[in-house]
Amino acid sequence: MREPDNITEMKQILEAVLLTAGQPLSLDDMLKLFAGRMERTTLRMLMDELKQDWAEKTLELVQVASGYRFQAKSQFSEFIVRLNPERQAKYSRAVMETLAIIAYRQPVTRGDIEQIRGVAVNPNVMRQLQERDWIDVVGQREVPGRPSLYATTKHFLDDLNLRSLAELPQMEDFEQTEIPLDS
Amino acid sequence: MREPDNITEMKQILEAVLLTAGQPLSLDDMLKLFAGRMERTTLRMLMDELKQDWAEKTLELVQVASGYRFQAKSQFSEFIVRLNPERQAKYSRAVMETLAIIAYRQPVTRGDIEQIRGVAVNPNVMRQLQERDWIDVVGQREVPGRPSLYATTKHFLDDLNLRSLAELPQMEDFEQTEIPLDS
Amino acid sequence: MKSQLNLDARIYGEAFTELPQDLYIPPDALEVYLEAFEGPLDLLLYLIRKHNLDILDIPMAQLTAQYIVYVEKMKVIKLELAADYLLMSAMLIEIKSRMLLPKPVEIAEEDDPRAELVRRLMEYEAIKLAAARLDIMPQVGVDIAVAAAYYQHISEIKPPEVSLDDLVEAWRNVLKRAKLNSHHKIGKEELSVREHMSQILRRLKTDGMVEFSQLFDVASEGLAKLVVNFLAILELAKEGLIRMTQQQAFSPIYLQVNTGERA
Repeated sequence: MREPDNITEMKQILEAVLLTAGQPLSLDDMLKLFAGRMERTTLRMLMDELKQDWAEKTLELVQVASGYRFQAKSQFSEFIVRLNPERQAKYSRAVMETLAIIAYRQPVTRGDIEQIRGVAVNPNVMRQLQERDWIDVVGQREVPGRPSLYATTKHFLDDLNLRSLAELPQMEDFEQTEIPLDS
Repeated sequence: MREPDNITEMKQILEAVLLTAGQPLSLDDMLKLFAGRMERTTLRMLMDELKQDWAEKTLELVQVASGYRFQAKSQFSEFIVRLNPERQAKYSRAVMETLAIIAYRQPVTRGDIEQIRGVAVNPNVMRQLQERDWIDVVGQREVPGRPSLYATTKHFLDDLNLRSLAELPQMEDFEQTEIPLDS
Repeated sequence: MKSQLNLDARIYGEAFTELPQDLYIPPDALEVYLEAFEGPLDLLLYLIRKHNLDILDIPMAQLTAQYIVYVEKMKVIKLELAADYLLMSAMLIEIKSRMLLPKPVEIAEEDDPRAELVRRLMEYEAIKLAAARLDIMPQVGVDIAVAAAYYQHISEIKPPEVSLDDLVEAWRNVLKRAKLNSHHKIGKEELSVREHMSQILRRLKTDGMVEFSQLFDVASEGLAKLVVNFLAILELAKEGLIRMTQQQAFSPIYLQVNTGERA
């Protein structure tokens, strides 16, 4: 195929690439497809058009932290699940609480996590989250021992269908009753 | 979503599932989606219809050994490849050592290389280096069998960003520290 | 609050039938509780929320005696976790003892020794709720399926990258195995000679017989390079790779690749 010379062809290329990618593609990734012959603004416009084109179809084009991806509309998930009974296992409460602390309080050290949860952090918990590429080390805190500082990754946001941390449920929404000091 | 009760819905489910499967799906796989409420013949018919529906689009539904899958039409492959230029795995140790011997000891015969490495040189190793245009034959040694003499090429120097072989690190750099005999 | 109670029912309700009523845990149920709760904060929070337990109503003496028994048991099970529970009971006892002391008038409300514990409990509870929320969010691989159609991998395979370091490393390995490094040093000069050897062989291969002086570009090459070139010719001759011929004294010297045949 020669280089595309019209919008329709460019959109077709983008669609084919996104449908086969298996992961989000950033605007920069997609610009590479056209060897410098496309403006960023044009690309954004084409993304909007593609979104429109697929609005009534089985997949939707969504934007997450690391870019754009096609994903099945939510009404199909239960059918997709029937195909792979051995899907991603649910994480333990320890893992999820650790993840929540890192997500909402980042960057944090293991000590911070232990302080909040009141128990020692099992190294296995951190390993699970790192292997999933949901958290990583972003630096060290300058205190004795220089403990690692953990933060969530883009991949975590992608997997939860989020564009940024700001899209996480607000902490304030978790309304709690005060614990009374006097009875 | 309740169980699908018409052909359109069933086709949508099949499309969403096939687009996200990441691998070919057999008819048996797909029958599982409908909890025994679909005949094999109906499913085959739906597959044919889906094929038709996509005939003019960017992907095509094809049947391969293990089932059905959507794949990008061939004219898009070259664009998709631009996204992930696949790098061949690293050269094997045998290739790298052979290259090193030719670089430092040229001109050498295969026999010389075998002598130094202590193992027979796989012809494939020489072929890889010749195909890369990093080594070539510069003559024959006048001994029985007239073995080819190999040397590195200009292209090899270019690829390693060297102006001449003299810019290769000298052996003195690797010299091991002497073990002091007296204390 | 409603969702919180549901959550508790789901998490704890099915795990075991006997729910704790206070921090006094029968030793035989200890293991179960340790499994069911994420730690002392979690257990305390549960007791406060579910049974309106007053932090101060906890029978401290009894509790302490019991926890000391646990330590023995813990040596076999999860000592780390037991330590967390012990620390917590120590903290509760400290709070209680401070509360029992006469309170100086000027001490303000915030200095209530329980305030820090309550703050921690509230923070932990918020995180617990956040974790539960994260857990039910749609997730790639669980509820979200990303398009991953196939494409023909056309092979425009780029050859492997090789760096100078890779090459040096390979050479170092060769030397290590061949145990050559104590005797053999290859320096700049020798490499230049070997490079010229290759070049001369290439030239002789294409041109056949070459007159000695033609191999020296006296006009443009520096002395060092001329010397190296000369050394290369000598080395080639020594290794029997080339043959040098001269018809008579002072006549031109010709070089050619050694073909093994007598001239």
